[in-house]
Amino acid sequence: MSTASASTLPRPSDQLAPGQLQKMLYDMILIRRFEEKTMQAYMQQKIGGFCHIYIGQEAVAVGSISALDQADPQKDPVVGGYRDHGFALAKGMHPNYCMAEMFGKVTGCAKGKGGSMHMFDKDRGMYGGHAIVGGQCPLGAGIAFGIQYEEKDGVVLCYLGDGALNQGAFFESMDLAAIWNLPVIFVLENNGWSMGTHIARGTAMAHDLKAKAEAFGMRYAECDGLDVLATFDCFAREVAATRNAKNPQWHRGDWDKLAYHRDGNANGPCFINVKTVRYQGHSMSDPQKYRKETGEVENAKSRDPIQGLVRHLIERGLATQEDITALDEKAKAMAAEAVAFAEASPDMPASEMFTDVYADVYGPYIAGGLPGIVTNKNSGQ
Amino acid sequence: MSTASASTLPRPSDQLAPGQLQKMLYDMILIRRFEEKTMQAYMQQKIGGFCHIYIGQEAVAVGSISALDQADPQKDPVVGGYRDHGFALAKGMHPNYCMAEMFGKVTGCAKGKGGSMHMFDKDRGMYGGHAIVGGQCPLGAGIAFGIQYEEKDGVVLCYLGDGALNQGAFFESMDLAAIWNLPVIFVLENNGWSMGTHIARGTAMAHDLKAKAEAFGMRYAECDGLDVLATFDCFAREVAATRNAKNPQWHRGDWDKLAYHRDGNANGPCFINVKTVRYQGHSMSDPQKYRKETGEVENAKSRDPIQGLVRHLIERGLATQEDITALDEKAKAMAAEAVAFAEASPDMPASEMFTDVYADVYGPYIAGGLPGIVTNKNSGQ
Amino acid sequence: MSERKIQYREAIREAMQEEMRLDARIFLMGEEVGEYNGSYKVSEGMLEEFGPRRIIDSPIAETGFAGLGIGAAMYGLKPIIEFMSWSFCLVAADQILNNAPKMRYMSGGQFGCPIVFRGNNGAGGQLGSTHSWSMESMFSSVPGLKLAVPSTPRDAKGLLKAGLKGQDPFFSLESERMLGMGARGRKDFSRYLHDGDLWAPPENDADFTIPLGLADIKKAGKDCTIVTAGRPVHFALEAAEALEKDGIDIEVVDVRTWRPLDIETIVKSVQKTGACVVVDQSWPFASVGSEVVAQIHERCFDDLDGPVLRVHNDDIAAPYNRNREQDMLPNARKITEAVKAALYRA
Amino acid sequence: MSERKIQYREAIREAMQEEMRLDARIFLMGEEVGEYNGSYKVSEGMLEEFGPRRIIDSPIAETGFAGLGIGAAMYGLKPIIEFMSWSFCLVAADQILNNAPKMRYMSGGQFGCPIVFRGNNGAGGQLGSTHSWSMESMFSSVPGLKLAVPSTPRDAKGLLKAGLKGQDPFFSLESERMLGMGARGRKDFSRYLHDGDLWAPPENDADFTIPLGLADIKKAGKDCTIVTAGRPVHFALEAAEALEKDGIDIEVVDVRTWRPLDIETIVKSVQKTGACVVVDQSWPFASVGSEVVAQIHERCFDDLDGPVLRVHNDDIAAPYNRNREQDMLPNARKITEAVKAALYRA
Ligand SMILES: Cc1ncc(C[n+]2csc(CCOP(=O)(O)OP(=O)(O)O)c2C)c(N)n1
Ligand SMILES: Cc1ncc(C[n+]2csc(CCOP(=O)(O)OP(=O)(O)O)c2C)c(N)n1
Ligand SMILES: [Mg+2]
Ligand SMILES: [Mg+2]
Repeated sequence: MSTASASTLPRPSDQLAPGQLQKMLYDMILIRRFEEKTMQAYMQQKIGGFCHIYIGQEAVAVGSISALDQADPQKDPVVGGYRDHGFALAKGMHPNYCMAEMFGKVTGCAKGKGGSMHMFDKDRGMYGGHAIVGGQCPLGAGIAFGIQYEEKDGVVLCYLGDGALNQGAFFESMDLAAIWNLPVIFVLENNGWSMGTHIARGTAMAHDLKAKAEAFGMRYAECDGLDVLATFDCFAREVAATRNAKNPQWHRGDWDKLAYHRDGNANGPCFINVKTVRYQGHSMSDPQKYRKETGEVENAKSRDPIQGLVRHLIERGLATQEDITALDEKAKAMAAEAVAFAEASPDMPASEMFTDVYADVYGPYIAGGLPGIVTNKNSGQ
Repeated sequence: MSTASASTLPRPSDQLAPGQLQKMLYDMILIRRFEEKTMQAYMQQKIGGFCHIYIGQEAVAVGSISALDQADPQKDPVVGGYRDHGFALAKGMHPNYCMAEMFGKVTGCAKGKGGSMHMFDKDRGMYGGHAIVGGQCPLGAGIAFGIQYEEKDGVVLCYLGDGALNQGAFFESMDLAAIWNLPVIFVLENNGWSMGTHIARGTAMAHDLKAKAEAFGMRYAECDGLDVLATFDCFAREVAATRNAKNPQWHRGDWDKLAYHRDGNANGPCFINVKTVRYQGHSMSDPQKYRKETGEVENAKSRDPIQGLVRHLIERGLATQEDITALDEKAKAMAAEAVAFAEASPDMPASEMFTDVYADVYGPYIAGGLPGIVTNKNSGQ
Repeated sequence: MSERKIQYREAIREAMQEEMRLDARIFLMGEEVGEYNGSYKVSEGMLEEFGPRRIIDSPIAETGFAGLGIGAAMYGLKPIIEFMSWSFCLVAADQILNNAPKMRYMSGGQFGCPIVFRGNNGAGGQLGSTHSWSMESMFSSVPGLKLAVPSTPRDAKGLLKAGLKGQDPFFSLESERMLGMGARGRKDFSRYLHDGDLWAPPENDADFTIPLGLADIKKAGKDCTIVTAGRPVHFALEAAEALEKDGIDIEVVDVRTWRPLDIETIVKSVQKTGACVVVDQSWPFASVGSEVVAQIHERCFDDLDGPVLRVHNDDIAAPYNRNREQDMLPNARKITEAVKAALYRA
Repeated sequence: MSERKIQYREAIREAMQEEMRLDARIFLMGEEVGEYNGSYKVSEGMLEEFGPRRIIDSPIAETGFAGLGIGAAMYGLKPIIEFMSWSFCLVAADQILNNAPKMRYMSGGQFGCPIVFRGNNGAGGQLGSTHSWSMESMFSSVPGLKLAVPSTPRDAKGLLKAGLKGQDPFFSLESERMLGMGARGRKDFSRYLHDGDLWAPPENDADFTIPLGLADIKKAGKDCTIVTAGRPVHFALEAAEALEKDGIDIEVVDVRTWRPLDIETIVKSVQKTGACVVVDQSWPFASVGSEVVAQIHERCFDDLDGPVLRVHNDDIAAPYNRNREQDMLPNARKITEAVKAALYRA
């Protein structure tokens, strides 16, 4: 069931036009430049809370999301954890809304209510960054359930970190996706660390994660997450093999023969192990003492995903150095503009504190208080 | 790592003396006769709540527990789910305490506070029946953790039903047992049904559960749970291979090489799939419409675990028909005596309501109330 | 008006069926809801009517399927997630408390979470401590959700239909002990509910709903207010009969939803009677009962002749023993005593 | 008396170290507690001292390792289970609420559950709605557990040591916002705590504990009682300074443990002052705050000149925005207003 023999197949990325490849490069550079600005703003205390930087993992978000339907961003939704700037931007969220959110501004994607870990963009099919480790997995299965229920042909990408591999929520979601054959891909952003814990200390079978998929009879694939084209190739194939997954239990019948007697070629969910490296610490406050000696970041930088695609484009004459400089300038400008936009935007106002709690008008809470309880004088106006 | 080639090895059960075999037969008959009385008492409304009958699965409890240390019942603890009369009795709990508990009597193992689903016997190493599906799995890992921490050589049997296979708690416990190499055996009492749901409908890879163990690099074994000697053989081997499991993380070092570089022959945890059949409904109130046509119970009865061992003993001249009748009479008498004891015992008294909430004396709760709250006049005296 | 015979379980079923016929986005998911026809027969016949796409048997994976429901609700469906018992929802606590009620706020209003969680709540069936939770106190403390504890077939139906038509996460805490109530018609109810059979939902009125946040006076009276919800409503009505004999006329306010709480109706009643007892089937500490006392204390400070008293579950894990479990629960005897104490007639 | 400089985090660490030296059955387990030296440096150096057998880094599997701790406690060990934040414990809710506090009762007293769960509690770090839980209201409603919310290094140490010496499940709700408090000695505390440096645990006294269930008067006063615990104690002391200027002398009662609650001390204080404000960092509805009001209402019905008022977190999910998050929290300004309102001086 795996794609071990993938290297012998034609590569979907060979079909990409130069413009498409340059778009992928731009998307990666944009994330990098955006994150550089994020770090700066965090140091200046313009951003607060927990803030997890995506640098190093750009090829994961861009390689995978480039394999989704490009015409209709709502068709193939994504959802993930708290390290979410990367896939939010790759999915098409405007950098301004992303940065403004981190600045706590009302112009942010969640009006300043969510922050760095909670990027949402409904129009773009971005179902949020979610901050409880593993908590997004059932959501990913549920969005896929919705697609299947309505007999649409979308595919959901559900991102998770290697730390989430040990959460009950992950396993339960794998089981539900498998028994109902939901159109979801669980995308493991395997950077080898959950905070300071090496994957081998927390995850049994860390050296052979295929076993986690096989436990549910689910398709497994893996790819080099520092290589955006390899990542794209892997996702292009697996997305196609996930679309239109049909629920075997919609037909009542011989339960004994269920699921595992499914046609081996039928489309269904998948677990993809994308091997990547985070260049930065876990979050902005992590001194990273634990990996001083591993040298993994230095190794990875010598195979930097952005540099890799630049080389590919130049070597094959698909872009000139000038093209690339122009893309970088544009990305830098977008990132700078995002900061300027965020700076200039108004703070989340007190009047927003009590909105979005309920859809329907709701008793005393709208007015901001219960009897006998002193609340902020400004609220609820 | 599996025991697929087990059939070529010498059978541990060949070493059992006639007296030991007769003891196993007696233990199974006792469970059967006890459960018959349980059903009767439930119909007479002397037992209330949820009540899950063990008939059909006797060989699982007896075959597995016979493979534990027989000299010191506290050395090898057991813990499990709510279908717990079987392994409580097999572990040596006196039938009187078990029946009295179900009658809600103060002479019951938990003074009438626990009921059918919560059989506890500390002296016998019986760590309880637990009524939340899967909730016992972390407890099993924790008891094993305790044994390892104190560098004792006990082994824990943690029983679970096939319905628990899909609970996050099960998976998380498997992971912890694997990474810390805990001396625990997860005993799947696989009767193929969780209430009215066939295992193939809820559990991906139901046809090949080895994959669930392999997902954690854990040893896997399976056996015929209608055959008490086959079950004993399987557990005798696996218990031995679980004893003295050592924690690889007690030595700080090269995390990259952890766990999966463990000596393949080292002792460690195990997952055992015991295939069995429950003759009765899920609980006393289950009309079992869902398996009218499967014929599985009739099939199983033709291979009844008790009849099977009787035949074995008679054929080999290890017991006479008179011996067996005597054992059955004794079991019947014990079961009848348990009912008589339970009947004659006093109800859980009101004075017990507010005890066992805390170990230490604890404010107003001992006296049974908060100010302004009217509680039962009898309580707390 | 002809007498209707409708069980509490049938009322819940009718609510689901009617709304499912109207709205193709609604589905029902839970353990044994389909092939088994519901472990308590609430969903009996629904698989037959709606098929396996909309009536979905789930494995025992509450975190998985509760969270799946939340994802589906974000996508635009309207899930009904059944917990066989609310006691089993603790394994899914993160999904139902962290994700469902906060999704709208956290996404700045982009994603709502129109989902219904429902199931049996409360002790009384000798199920022991882990199976006897009353969740109203813990859960109604969480902003972003709405929570109902219906006491009659009428309320069960009307509130559930309102929840299904709404856009917010709705928690319906039903009662296993009451599922069969109504089978014998008005015989199953206190005589205070006989007139007009107001315990039964109207027949042939698919539009019938009960707004969330509206308390209901199950019995009017002038001497003492009892504030309660769910199964204890019937204990309160039972107490009312006994107290009537002593010449005490109590008013029973059934709040129906703890969140939102209709404090206005409570306050009006207390201002009228000048005395109050709160009856709540959850543990006393930091409970819906304490909340009602605290709010009355503030709003009716000068109206009360004495303190509001409370009747709760005793502050212990539920014992299995039948008699002791009954002792632990709120019951008519305790309520009667409390009312007398509140009126200084003890 | 020489001034001690000891941080809240160091006080917690000292408690664990001292007890671990005394009792070989105690171990510490949690995410990043070992190699990383604690994500908030609470357990810094403990792996070095006690080794990997007793200081155990766990994967992100809270149900697994919290439940493992409970099994180990049944076996006879004394686990300290650290939640990096209490906000992450909801995925383990079934283990910590269904298993730990009920084991003794359910087994008829055979198996106790001497376990400590501890970690950061409360909002204030701009972490957004899922990471900002204050668990005291939900959890202290559950019988069988004990729950502390320490406000000073002294209390943090003394309460944790008492919890570790006890036989019952003990929940210690610490505060990430306070971990560094005490680094600068008494400068970090209100001047009301300067005399005798009673915010610091005694030096060289390994036997020092603070009994669970004993409230502490952090500041004596005569005009109005403030009942609170944890971080809001400092907001209350801040308010006291402001109010002093207006000639209002408040008494700050730090309950220290919500379960058991020392209602006697509260009642005595309210009887003395005749006015009361409750300050609680959790949501208002069905909260520890409502409980205190309800109990005072009953016990001090004739002692009060006006209703007890409450200051809570606002009834919303925590917003990320820095200013709005501050608005949401209880703070000195709100407390000042509430006291004035309670004294009819608003
Ligand atoms: C249930 C839960 N437990 C703990 C945390 C705290 N926490 C946040 S991120 C993290 C590490 C996760 O690592 P990984 O999944 O590998 O993702 P990465 O940071 O590498 O992207 C931890 C422990 C949490 N958010 N949720
Ligand atoms: C978390 C949880 N969800 C649901 C239930 C209700 N329930 C009790 S037993 C059961 C079926 C379990 O089947 P299985 O694990 O196969 O055990 P068996 O009854 O076959 O022994 C269910 C759904 C529960 N007790 N706990
Ligand atoms: Mg990682
Ligand atoms: Mg089963």
